[in-house]
Amino acid sequence: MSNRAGSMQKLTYREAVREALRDAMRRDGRVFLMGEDVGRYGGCFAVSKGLLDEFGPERVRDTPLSESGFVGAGIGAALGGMRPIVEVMTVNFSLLAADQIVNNAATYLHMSGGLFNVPLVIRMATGGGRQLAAQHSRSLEGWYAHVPGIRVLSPATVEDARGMLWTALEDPDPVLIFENAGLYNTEGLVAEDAGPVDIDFARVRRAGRDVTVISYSASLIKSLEAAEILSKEGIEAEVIDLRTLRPLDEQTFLQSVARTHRALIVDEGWRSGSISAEISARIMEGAFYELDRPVERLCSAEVPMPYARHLEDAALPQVDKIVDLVRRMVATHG
Amino acid sequence: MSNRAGSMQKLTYREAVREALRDAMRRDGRVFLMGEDVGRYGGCFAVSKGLLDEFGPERVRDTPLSESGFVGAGIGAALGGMRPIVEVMTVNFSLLAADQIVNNAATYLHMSGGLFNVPLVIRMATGGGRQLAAQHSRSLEGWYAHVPGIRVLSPATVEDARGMLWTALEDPDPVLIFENAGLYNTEGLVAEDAGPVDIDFARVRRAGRDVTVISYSASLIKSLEAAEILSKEGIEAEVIDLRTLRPLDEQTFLQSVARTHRALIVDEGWRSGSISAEISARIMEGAFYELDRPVERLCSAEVPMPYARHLEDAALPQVDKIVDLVRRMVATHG
Amino acid sequence: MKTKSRGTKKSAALDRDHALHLLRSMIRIRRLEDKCAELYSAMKIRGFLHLYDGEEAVAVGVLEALTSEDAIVATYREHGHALIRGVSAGCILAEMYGKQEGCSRGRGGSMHLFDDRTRFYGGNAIVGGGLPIAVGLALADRMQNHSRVTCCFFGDGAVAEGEFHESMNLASLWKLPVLFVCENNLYAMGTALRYSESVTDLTRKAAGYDMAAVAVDGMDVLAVEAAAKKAAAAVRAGEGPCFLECRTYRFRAHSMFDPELYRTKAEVEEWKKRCPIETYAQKLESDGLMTEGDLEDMEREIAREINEAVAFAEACTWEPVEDLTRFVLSERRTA
Amino acid sequence: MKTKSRGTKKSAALDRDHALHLLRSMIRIRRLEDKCAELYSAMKIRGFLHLYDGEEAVAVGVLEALTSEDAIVATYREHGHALIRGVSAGCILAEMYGKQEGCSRGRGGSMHLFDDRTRFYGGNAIVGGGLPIAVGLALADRMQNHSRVTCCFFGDGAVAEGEFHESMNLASLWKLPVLFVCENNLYAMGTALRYSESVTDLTRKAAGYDMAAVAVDGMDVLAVEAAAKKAAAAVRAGEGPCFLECRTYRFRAHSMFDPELYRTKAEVEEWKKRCPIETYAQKLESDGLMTEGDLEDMEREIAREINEAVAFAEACTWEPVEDLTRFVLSERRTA
Ligand SMILES: Cc1ncc(C[n+]2csc(CCOP(=O)(O)OP(=O)(O)O)c2C)c(N)n1
Ligand SMILES: Cc1ncc(C[n+]2csc(CCOP(=O)(O)OP(=O)(O)O)c2C)c(N)n1
Ligand SMILES: [Mg+2]
Ligand SMILES: [Mg+2]
Repeated sequence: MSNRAGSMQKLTYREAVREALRDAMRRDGRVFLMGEDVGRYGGCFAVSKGLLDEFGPERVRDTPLSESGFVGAGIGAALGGMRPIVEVMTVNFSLLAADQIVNNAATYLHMSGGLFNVPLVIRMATGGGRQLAAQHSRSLEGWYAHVPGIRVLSPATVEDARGMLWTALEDPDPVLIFENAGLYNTEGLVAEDAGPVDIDFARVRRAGRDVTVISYSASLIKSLEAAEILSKEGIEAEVIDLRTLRPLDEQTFLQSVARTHRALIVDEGWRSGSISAEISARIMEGAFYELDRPVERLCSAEVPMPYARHLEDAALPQVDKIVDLVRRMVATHG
Repeated sequence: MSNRAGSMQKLTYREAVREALRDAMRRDGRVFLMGEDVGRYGGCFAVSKGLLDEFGPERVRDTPLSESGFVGAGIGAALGGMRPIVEVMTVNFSLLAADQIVNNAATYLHMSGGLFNVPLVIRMATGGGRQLAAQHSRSLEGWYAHVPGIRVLSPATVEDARGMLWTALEDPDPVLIFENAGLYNTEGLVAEDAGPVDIDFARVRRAGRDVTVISYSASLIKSLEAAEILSKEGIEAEVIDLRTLRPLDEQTFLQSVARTHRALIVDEGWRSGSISAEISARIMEGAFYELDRPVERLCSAEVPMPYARHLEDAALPQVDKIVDLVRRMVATHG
Repeated sequence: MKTKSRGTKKSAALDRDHALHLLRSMIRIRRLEDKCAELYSAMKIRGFLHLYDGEEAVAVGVLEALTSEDAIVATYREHGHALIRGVSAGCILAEMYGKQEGCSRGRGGSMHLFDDRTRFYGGNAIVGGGLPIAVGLALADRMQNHSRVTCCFFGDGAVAEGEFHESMNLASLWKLPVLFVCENNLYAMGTALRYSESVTDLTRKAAGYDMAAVAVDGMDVLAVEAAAKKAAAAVRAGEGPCFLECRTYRFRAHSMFDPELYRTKAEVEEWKKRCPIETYAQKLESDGLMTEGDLEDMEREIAREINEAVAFAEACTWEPVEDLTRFVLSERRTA
Repeated sequence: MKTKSRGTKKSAALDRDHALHLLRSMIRIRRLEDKCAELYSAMKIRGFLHLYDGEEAVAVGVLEALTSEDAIVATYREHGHALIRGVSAGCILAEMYGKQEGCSRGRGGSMHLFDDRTRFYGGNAIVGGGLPIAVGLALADRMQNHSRVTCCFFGDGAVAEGEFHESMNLASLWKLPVLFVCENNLYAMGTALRYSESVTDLTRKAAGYDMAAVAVDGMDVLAVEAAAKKAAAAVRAGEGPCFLECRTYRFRAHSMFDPELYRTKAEVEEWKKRCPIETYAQKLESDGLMTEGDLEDMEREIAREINEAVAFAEACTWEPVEDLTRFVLSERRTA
């Protein structure tokens, strides 16, 4: 774990990921980054800018547009002794590699009865809110979290953006890291000598007694903002950052619900069959008798994302909607 | 709707699908079937056996192994005025076509602001239980049900296997039909002149007062078996067949839960983030105050499916597990 | 839109008309997109914006080879294709504004222009994603005995995708009327062709599918037009699909976010000397087919068109938020 | 497993040894699979079972070209490859029984044989799914300066998949040490090659990737061995990947469920005349390298091996049901 005594630096989420990548490649000769435009272009979100100069084209490897091919090659390279980090530009294009992720990466260990593990990290950008329309605005991290055999991480904070990659690279199994593109410019303080962070536990990002708001990634930031507003009205929301969507740490949110007796899940994924449904079901199963009222969900509208700003805003969870919903939840009593 | 006065015939689920295909192609010159081995081989599950002789290779079209290519071609053919039925052998291989299904079929209407609809039907076999191991035993229909812009059907009965295709072909939007391979040999009575069936509503397959068992596809058959056993013990389970997984008809199960006050969901999908989670969440949201005790779920174990029979049996929902769980649910009281 | 008979008449007057028509088409695209860039800076247009500067001869030349019955499948770099196909500049701009009078009701934006009247099937933002759809449109035509062509545009980057391979094979295997038009601008975002393809002569790819293939100078509108007409005629005649590679270059960045680290200014300047508009305008002048006054008239007329389009887009309205969930599924349930 | 030096010695004694070794290998596969078919009927083996009858010369010939350091990626029709690579018949059968002493602990079954000791990476049941993995294994070797070869087997049906295209391009672009071995048995389930490929000479596909390619008679083990050795040597020498097409035929149905409606008995009989085992045995006899007695000894020895394997599989144990969720993720958390 990182030495918290060291001095702190301010980084953007983007810089944190870049530092994590640089650090990993310096630390371990087996680590390399591979994906579309990670090298000469500098990364489609400028995340890997500068890394080609430092590590050269073998280790910062531009690929052709062949999502299935290079994700599969990542699996093979991991089997062959390397520690590949495969970047799929965005989760939308990962659908072209879904076969490799679900049919191969997630099954190799099990099908081989434990003989072959796949120490592969796949990073992808996710999320909507930038007016990129239906084919470029999906939040499918919850969807991938349905699949046994992989870990699914979703860093919301700069600290996690910095530390999760390290932990993921130490893991013997495939890890998917979803970076919400809307977070790349957010800033945070991180230790100069930041190390790995745990990827097993959710975290209470804000303590509160009246309601538990469970969220992750960009929606976590909105939830924290909403909590500040609610606090001024005397409503104290406990805000939980799931961090890891698979395997899910249910203890953290179940314990919180046992204290607050109310829960709201905020999720940028579409509602039906989302990770929000799973959390609601887990609360049903693990804290039913603690509930003062039904668990609520605030998710994206069930539409392929529209381009127009006002429609996209309406489709996504927003701070004001969280505030309204919590107000109503606290006002009514079961 | 079909004329129920006509005489009935006994059909297997396989024959019902075949009759539905034959019927559709006779009825409408725009309908054709396309997929791997649908023609000369007779269909990998012998579903389309004989159709090549009747309709010729243009309308019963064998494709190369190119899931993305021929599913996309189905979208194009639908846009171009045809009524294609694309068969993807099994849902496992549909991951290679996930991009076309999710990024194109599901978005065309919306992205084009209503200009272009895609009247495409995609059929796939789904399910485990035949010792086919991790890459051939998935139940991903609930996963696809996460995606707005498509309909997801899951016929459990021979009647639905016969009728849903007709309704799906009349629908202007993409419809995915999941046929559980374990059901192909089941038998049932269907009207000789069977017509379309509704695809909007779930159905109570067995009435009961003590607990609502919500299921679909192969798990429905197991649930009905369990209900018979329980009935001998004086426990009357109401068994609901979801039939359509997207859009979900929640009224039928919410009304049932309002009567029985207990609910169990039986689902062959992996538990986390499955359709079972969505149903639990909907009951939380729509019938919380009706519940005597928490909703339970019986799903597949969260493992890539093992080959060995005893392990696979242990991984899947089974009649005895349903019986046990319902017994416990009825014994304890909230 | 052009009628089929036009190309067969050979009088000098018509030749001049046609010559100027090609120039006008290219300039219309350029000016519309100059305006788009400006409106992007003014934050009237948002999201991704991919401009076609330098590549205009491709869309203009190829579309000359199509009839109004033919179908088109394009990419996210498709403003020019939509415009020349007959979608008004106003509807295109309104779309990028996100207004409901936009050609896709404001739901698609720059990357997803659609038009049913002209069989313009988008506007696809998944690289390679349009190719199988083009195959299917052609299959539908074949099965319905229409003698129509489906023309599919895609970039050099798409050639590496599995969907390219599957689509080329299907189209050739089934002898479908698809005209595959590869807009080879030498880069896929920042990845030069030599870093993405083991064989950079893309016409050699077609041999693996037994498909006719031809490469043409994509900076020369007349050459593109001639090659496309020949290819489309063969496709229409039932000779099977054809692969047309147009060798071109994009003068601007990939999108509005691209710092262009991957190529030199000198390289861009070198290519700009081959600007399809300038070189062609010079040729027309030196061939005596056009005067300086003609060009000025043309620019004035186009400026008016664009200004009117902006005014139209500005005046258009926002779709009510209540309609958010429309067009997820169709409103009528029968196909 | 063979050692690298073997091939270089040329004495007559060794030639005979090697000649008989090839025959023995092919017969071992055949007899093992005859037994599998029998056990399938006896319901000892379940699920899908894809047999390799008629294709034995391919696995045997190609594997002669590999060293124990090389890696192998195969398909669901891989019993022969596993056996010749060095997985014991007992462990293979135990796997198909679903026993925990099986090479994949009974979790994979017939389609998913694995062996870490011999770098046998499966056993992949998604057509085409193994190709990108082979590319990655080769990339890892390249990056770690191992001069090893990754050999990837796949069928003619896989050639139509997008993953074939992407993998061929990546391997050639990056000059990776992959030996692509296409087992062209003319059918993908019931779909004859002419219905799935616009170009049925599959070596022509390789040209589109600038990859060396050669076709060989897959019914002739010596021809396969020679071609594979040449190809593997070039790959090992750093000349980039190579595509080896082995033209063969499967004598049995695709799987145990296939009624074989798509081909005639006469066609199968015609091919059976070219049985790689019988023709080669005859050749050895007429060349005086083998007597009838040799063959009988060999068959007896193999029968014993198979019988012992069955006894082993029968005696193996079931994994406790409590272990169901093991091997979903690794037990140790550090890679
Ligand atoms: C499947 C997929 N992968 C990645 C992207 C991101 N992306 C958008 S455009 C582009 C480059 C495409 O290059 P090319 O096909 O040559 O077309 P051009 O932009 O040069 O016209 C990339 C990588 C995408 N849209 N789709
Ligand atoms: C992606 C995918 N699609 C379909 C299948 C079903 N399937 C299994 S084997 C097979 C035929 C493959 O033919 P080929 O590649 O020639 O290999 P062969 O069986 O002849 O050895 C098919 C279609 C599959 N396993 N994977
Ligand atoms: Mg390009
Ligand atoms: Mg084959």
